[in-house]
Amino acid sequence: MSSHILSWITFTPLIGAFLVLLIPKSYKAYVKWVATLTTVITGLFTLKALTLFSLATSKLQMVEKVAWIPQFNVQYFLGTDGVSFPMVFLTALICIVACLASFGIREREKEYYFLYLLLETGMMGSFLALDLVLFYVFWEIVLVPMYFLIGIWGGPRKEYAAIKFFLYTLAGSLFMLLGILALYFGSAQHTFDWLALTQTKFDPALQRIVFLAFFAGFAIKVPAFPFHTWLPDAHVEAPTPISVILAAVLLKMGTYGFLRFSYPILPSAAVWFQPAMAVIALIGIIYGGFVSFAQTDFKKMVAYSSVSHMGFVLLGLAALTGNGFSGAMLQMFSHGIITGGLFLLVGVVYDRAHTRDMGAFGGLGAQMPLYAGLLTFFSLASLGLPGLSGFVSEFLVLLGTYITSKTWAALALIGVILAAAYLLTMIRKVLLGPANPKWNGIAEINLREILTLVPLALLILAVGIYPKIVLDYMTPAVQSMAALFGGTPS
Amino acid sequence: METLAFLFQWGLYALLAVTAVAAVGVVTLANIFHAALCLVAVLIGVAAVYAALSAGFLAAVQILIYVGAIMTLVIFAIMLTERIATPASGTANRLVFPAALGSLVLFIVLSRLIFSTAWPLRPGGNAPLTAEDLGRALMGPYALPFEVISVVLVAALVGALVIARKDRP
Amino acid sequence: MNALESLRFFVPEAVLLAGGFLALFLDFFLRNKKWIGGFALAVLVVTACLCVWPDKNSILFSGFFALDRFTYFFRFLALSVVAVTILLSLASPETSGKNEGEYYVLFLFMAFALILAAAAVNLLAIYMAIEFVSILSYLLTGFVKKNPEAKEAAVKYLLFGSVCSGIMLFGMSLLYGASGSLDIAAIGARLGSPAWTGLALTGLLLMLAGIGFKISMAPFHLWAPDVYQAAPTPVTAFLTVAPKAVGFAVLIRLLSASFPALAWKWQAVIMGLSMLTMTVGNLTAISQVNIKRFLAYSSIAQAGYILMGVTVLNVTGLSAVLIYFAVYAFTNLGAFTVVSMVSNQCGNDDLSSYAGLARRSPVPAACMTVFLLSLAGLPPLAGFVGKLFVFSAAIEAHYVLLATVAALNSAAAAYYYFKIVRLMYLTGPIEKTPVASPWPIRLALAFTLAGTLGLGLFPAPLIGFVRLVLGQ
Amino acid sequence: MIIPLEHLLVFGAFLFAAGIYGALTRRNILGILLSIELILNAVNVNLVAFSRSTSLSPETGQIFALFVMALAAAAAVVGLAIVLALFRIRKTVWTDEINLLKW
Amino acid sequence: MILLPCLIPLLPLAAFAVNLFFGKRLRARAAWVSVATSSISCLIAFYCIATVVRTGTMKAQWVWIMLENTPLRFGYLIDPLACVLLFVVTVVGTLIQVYSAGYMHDDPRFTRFFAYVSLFMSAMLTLVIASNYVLFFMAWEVMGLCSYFLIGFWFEKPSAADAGRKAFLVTRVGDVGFLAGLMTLFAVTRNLDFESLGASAQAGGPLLAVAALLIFCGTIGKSAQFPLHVWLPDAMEGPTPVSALIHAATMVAAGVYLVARSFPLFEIFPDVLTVVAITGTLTAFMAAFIALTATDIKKVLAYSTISQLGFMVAALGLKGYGAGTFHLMTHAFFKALLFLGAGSVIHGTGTQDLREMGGLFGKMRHTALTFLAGSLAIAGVPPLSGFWSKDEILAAAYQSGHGIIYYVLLLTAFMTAFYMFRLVFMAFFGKPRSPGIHAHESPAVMTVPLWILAAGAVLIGLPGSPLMGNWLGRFLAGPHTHGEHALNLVVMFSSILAGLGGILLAWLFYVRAPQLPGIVARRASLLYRMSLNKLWFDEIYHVLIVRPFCFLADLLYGFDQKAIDGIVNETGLATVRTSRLKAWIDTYLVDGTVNLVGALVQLSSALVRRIQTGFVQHYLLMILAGILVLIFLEFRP
Repeated sequence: MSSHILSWITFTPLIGAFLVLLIPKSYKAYVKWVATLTTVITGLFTLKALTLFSLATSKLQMVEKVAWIPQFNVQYFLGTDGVSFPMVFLTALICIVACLASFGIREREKEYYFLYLLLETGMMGSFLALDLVLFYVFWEIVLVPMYFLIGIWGGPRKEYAAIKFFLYTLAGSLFMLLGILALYFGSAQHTFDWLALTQTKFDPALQRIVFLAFFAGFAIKVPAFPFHTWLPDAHVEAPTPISVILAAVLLKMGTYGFLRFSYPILPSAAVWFQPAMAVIALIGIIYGGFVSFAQTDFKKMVAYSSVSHMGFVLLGLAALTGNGFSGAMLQMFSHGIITGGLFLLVGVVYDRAHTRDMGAFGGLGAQMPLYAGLLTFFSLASLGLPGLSGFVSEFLVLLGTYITSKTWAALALIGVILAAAYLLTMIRKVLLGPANPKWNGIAEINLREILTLVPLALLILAVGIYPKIVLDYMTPAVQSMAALFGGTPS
Repeated sequence: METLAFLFQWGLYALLAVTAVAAVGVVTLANIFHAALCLVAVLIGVAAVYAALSAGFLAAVQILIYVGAIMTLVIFAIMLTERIATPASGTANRLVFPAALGSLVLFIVLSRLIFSTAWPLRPGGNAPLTAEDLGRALMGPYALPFEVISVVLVAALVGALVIARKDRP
Repeated sequence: MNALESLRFFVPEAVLLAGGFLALFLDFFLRNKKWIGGFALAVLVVTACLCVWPDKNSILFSGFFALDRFTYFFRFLALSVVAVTILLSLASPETSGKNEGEYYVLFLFMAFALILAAAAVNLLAIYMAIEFVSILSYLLTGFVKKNPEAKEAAVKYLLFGSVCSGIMLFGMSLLYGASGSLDIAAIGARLGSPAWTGLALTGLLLMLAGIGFKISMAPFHLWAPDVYQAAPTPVTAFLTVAPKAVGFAVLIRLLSASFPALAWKWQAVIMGLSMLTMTVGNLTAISQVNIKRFLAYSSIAQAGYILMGVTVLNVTGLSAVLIYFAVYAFTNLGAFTVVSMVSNQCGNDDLSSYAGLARRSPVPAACMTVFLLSLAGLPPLAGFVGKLFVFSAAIEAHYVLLATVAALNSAAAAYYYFKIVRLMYLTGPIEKTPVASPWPIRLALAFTLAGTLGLGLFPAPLIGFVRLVLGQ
Repeated sequence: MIIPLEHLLVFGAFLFAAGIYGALTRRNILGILLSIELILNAVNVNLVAFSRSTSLSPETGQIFALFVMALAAAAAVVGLAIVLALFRIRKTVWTDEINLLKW
Repeated sequence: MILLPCLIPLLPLAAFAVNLFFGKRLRARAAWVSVATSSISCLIAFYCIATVVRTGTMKAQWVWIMLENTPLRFGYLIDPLACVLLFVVTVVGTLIQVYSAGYMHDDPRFTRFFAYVSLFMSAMLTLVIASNYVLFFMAWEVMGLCSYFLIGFWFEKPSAADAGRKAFLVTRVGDVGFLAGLMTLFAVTRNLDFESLGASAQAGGPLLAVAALLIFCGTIGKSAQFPLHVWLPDAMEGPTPVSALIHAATMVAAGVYLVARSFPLFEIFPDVLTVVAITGTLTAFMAAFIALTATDIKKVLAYSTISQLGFMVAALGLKGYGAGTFHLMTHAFFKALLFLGAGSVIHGTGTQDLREMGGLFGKMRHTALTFLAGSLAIAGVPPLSGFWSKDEILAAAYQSGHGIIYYVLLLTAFMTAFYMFRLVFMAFFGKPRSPGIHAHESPAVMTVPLWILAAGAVLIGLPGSPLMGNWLGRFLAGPHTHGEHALNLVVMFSSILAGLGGILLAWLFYVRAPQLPGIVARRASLLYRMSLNKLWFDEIYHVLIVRPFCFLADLLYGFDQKAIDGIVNETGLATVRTSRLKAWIDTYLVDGTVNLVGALVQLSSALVRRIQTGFVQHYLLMILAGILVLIFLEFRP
């Protein structure tokens, strides 16, 4: 079993999904438990993989490789390393958490959990696939369940948000497909194998074109500045658990794509694109911050804050330094757990009040003290309070960027202030101030909801206080990546 | 002999001209019945051209099949669907101008092509064929297509029958 | 080979033909016409079994038809498509009735005609086979009694097709005149020199009218939406796949045999038409409200993608065309199977009939979703494999523009495919009763679904087969 | 050949162009069918002319022409049948009145 | 043993956790959890101080993360400077917590309060013993957070909630500068440890000067220096013990501590030091000027704090490393005392407005006496602590050669004495002005800390005074060779004069001739209004920063909605609840396809559709046109 551990991680949810379909109507109540159990088993497999993971090497681990379409050199090629493993872990964790958070879904449960588990397979596969076509397949598999999950169980504008998300990402990924094919035909041995491609030196002109094609795919997913408009809609309309997954995992797929494919395979194009990437990242950071500040919708604010925070990831990438890369990776991880938590919290209050207008709240700190504490905690993590994970990653990104360009780092610092501004304003509006009598009887956050948040909070705290527990997994990969761009590997 | 050839040649040109005029009549005459009659003229003219090109069998088939069978059918259909005394107005649609322009351009393009091409003429031309030659060919190399044609005609007849026959409830 | 020698290789087609006449004969005796459909199915299966893998490519009947692996591929395609169509027809009220017997007979003839067209390597044979297919298509389109729209569509189809084949014939006559031969390979040999560029090109362009009409390539596609909308659903399913397939077969044979020297000219033409076709198809599909018309435009767009493979007429391009056709056949027939179920039940083809289908009958809705996603080219469904190959062909040949336009088109196409998905899943049902699914439909659905999923997950056998067909 | 091949071909081209014109402008469907016959005749003129002058084997052109006639007959039969069926339902043979299907 | 100093911050952290999670069960005992841990920390701190005094610096470090190849080590570094702060923070902190147990007694969120305070203590102590800038910064931020929580402790009051946010944001601006400074420092020296700072900073270079300036930004924010001082007066919205602990004695002094910590870096760049000195002086004067007319008892003290912090910063800028630190220590005691006294007054009278007080001396004897001691200390009356430290600062200024700074500081010292005694006279002397106030003395749990602090305020100056041979200065200067100031009689005399003069003038204005202030205010009305309106800082910031910020945010959001996402979304929001939604989605969904091109696609779709007229001859015409176009394209020259 351990020899195919990655396949188990990837396909356990799929098996679960079909099990869910097979549950007869009379046993409907068990659907959510089967789904939760599936995510937990997937999580256990991930833990098993964690024990197998070696911190000493930057090489691929737990590799599985079987020919899939031999005539086209497409392989079923799974493997993991420091870049992908934290993401796999994050996915497993968030999927369990979001599954628990899904218990509030009452309508069309079977379909919901089927799609949910399908989505998990897609995400896991995307992070583990090392054959470009296989990666593309998983990447696209993610889209379809997402479309339904937003479209069926979403808010008032769900259909619009769902199709917008879908089309945006699809358009981008089609360009990515073209890029993948260009690499295939550009490589001497005609291969989609990630390992072989990283060892191939491509012509700089080809690199640039392919980089742009990949950029279209990944930047939309991130989402980088001009392509971000799907995000607020999708996040706002999606049901809470799906917003959580969107923010925590799906956005990471974009930056993961950069880290996994664009940068190692196309290093010269990455250098060529560096300034543009930095500009896009900075616009994202600052622009996202300002726009978050202007929000009155709670969820939208968190959504836009993602634009800003993901800008830090991009900035870390643009820095092309070891610190930048490790900062970016850590930021991916910590943004996942932090924003995931924030969306859960938004969901908690939305479930009770059925409004997300921050102006309608006020003084919830007195009415829901536990909730207030958790919300404050996650907000503080989001604004980069030291001791919590967001700080470490932002610090590393800034440090990495500073060495590349002082101006970029200085501009990025504006984002740090902005984050404080919009998050504190949110806390001010929602939790502080005179209590709104309208919410007098509002129920305090319940145990299930707390249970979904606590693991995230603990992880945030742990990473914030002792980031090595995560960084150690990333370091070998970071070093080999930095070595590509003239960093000094130790 | 010279004169005969000359007359024959100019006679053929005249035939072509007349046929062409008839063709114009087919597409422009307001009365569909007249147009059909014009088509008969064209078909006969073309048959004459075949004959002039020493394709006598083809000319005969042309007269028999086309003029005899198809045109009868067409005229029958015209009479079924329309009274002959239909008012002459509005038998052409609004596309007259673009269609004329397009056809003209097409004609010019094709003519230019025809004249600018060095056709690979066989020295002395191919010998004229007799009906027997054609018959041998149809039974020989063209056997399968010939058989297929029969299938096509059967299928067409079966289908036409089904479509055209009146429905009995 | 002369006719007698050739007959040995012609057994399947002969059986088909014999089956057709026998069915016509049986029609006089059998009261329950469904038996004739069953008989036709049996004939198709027997024919398929009789097809032998050709060890070598041979030209049959004194140079009219080629019995090569290419033909073999299209034989199977044509037989399967006709078989699925007959399955759909068995359950369709539109095609049931007094004339049902003749209907199946015509389909057996149609299968025969399709195979001939795919095998034709001579202008005369090409014309004859295409015209045969066309005539049968006109008839099948207008087959429904008392449906003014179907009759109207048949008339349009007939007029449009006749003019197109007239134009094609004129082009053929020019080619014949210039080369002195009707054999497409001989034409290629005779017209290879640059001196013949002008004439050969004109001939080709005129012929494109006829072939473009068959494959619904813009601007020769205009008949298609009207006909597809009005024809009986099984016939539409058939028309969107089979005639197109043989049209492509003819186009490929013609371009590679007769015009290899002109590749630099026609590649640009085909590329342009490919982009035009997919764009027109997709753009127009966006605003449709009738499912059949909608799928008609979608199939026009799909033809545009397939043309990408034709543009690059090398091994990748050719395998792209064949693979795309195989997956497209399954997917599109699958979609029409569901359409057929719904319209059998609702009696109309409005998109609104699909509202809330997922609640009414989840299985057909899920199948439809799979088919639509496959049409949109999403992995891991069969359509993705096709897309992958046509994109590969374009990228390999460095046709970046073509690839980009195709990518944008695919994204736009996803929008309208999802319109149906949205209707089925995101809106409430108008009616609660589930749609009926008699056994022929179930069989067709299982067959097409298996193809769509199977070829998507494990495309290797298909690709291997196609490579074999292309002699790689 | 009594007259140059080109002249015959131009005659054929003229019939072709006229046929196209007719197909485009005739309001009556039967008129269009007539025009299509013109087109086919144009083709046949070409074929016969070529079979006399450029064809490698003399019979191909003429036999092709025969096939065209036969298929034209088949098409005409089908066409007239469909037109009659349409006329029975719609009581019209005018093209601009048969546009139930559009857009 | 090596881990012992780690307990100093960890104990209060434990108290924080206990109070946070088990507060409900602890109730009133929560206070004692905090006080106990704090006291133990205090004892450990004393032990450490003793160790340092005997054997020198204590230190230990562990790797936290790797910055590429440079390890970033966290640990503690207890040198004499840290000792001073340890002493101050633990002692004052503990006392204030004891006092709070009384002051906050009836508050419903009593346990929460002590949780926060313990967290604050933990962070502050971490900061004090941190060996490394990053750890320092982390603790610094957590302190800021506690400040935020505690200012907004009574968050139901909008002004408190706003004040907390303001404090956090304004200091955040400075912190970001600090962070940038850290990065600059790291980029240049690859070292963020305090201990080796002096050695690694020797490389010099203009970038390092920038780093120093940026680090100083942190001080400006945290220590409420001009121009980021605006948050501190508002911070008085918090409970008074918080004002005493965080916004007077300890946290705000952390900025000064930062400069002192970074002194090896700063002293390389005289220009930077000048900037520091000028900032400090300006702040000191400005705040004193505003304090002259403030009527809220806590606001007066707040401005006084700003002013005194300015003194400390100025001292450091004038190379008065010892003087600044010394003043930090004395100030912690007397300012904590003053705030707690003010708290006692507020507790007793229920008002903060000076104009409503008066004649409290008789009713609140303990409070009044201790308050008076504190006032005398701050006014610089010998031999109280404030006198010694302020005198050292003035001496440093005198010797620095920046004459103007010296005179300004002297003037400020005079103003300090004046406004402090204005406060004393208005509150404790004269007749009660407001009849509704029935003042009463506070309980012992509050007055005992007052007395202890008063003792401190009186005596704590001695270790640094010439009376004890400047022991503190020598202790601090251990590693540094300068900071020695000979006894300067001129300075000492003028300082005493300024202090006494201020007290005298206050007596004249507020006891002897109460009509005088009104007259002066009319005569110098501009000056008066400047002072009264706090130099319009808040208004200016509102116009220059807050409004443009909000405007920009709204603008960009509008841009996002309209330009990037298309006008459609706006319409969408408006029609969300209407039945037109569906139609709207259908019409505009293409927006999704290519967003901006969306409408174009829809349009072209409509256009392309039109080709399909249903009229077969149109189709045929299209074919003809198509073929002709193709032929022309192919045969073009």
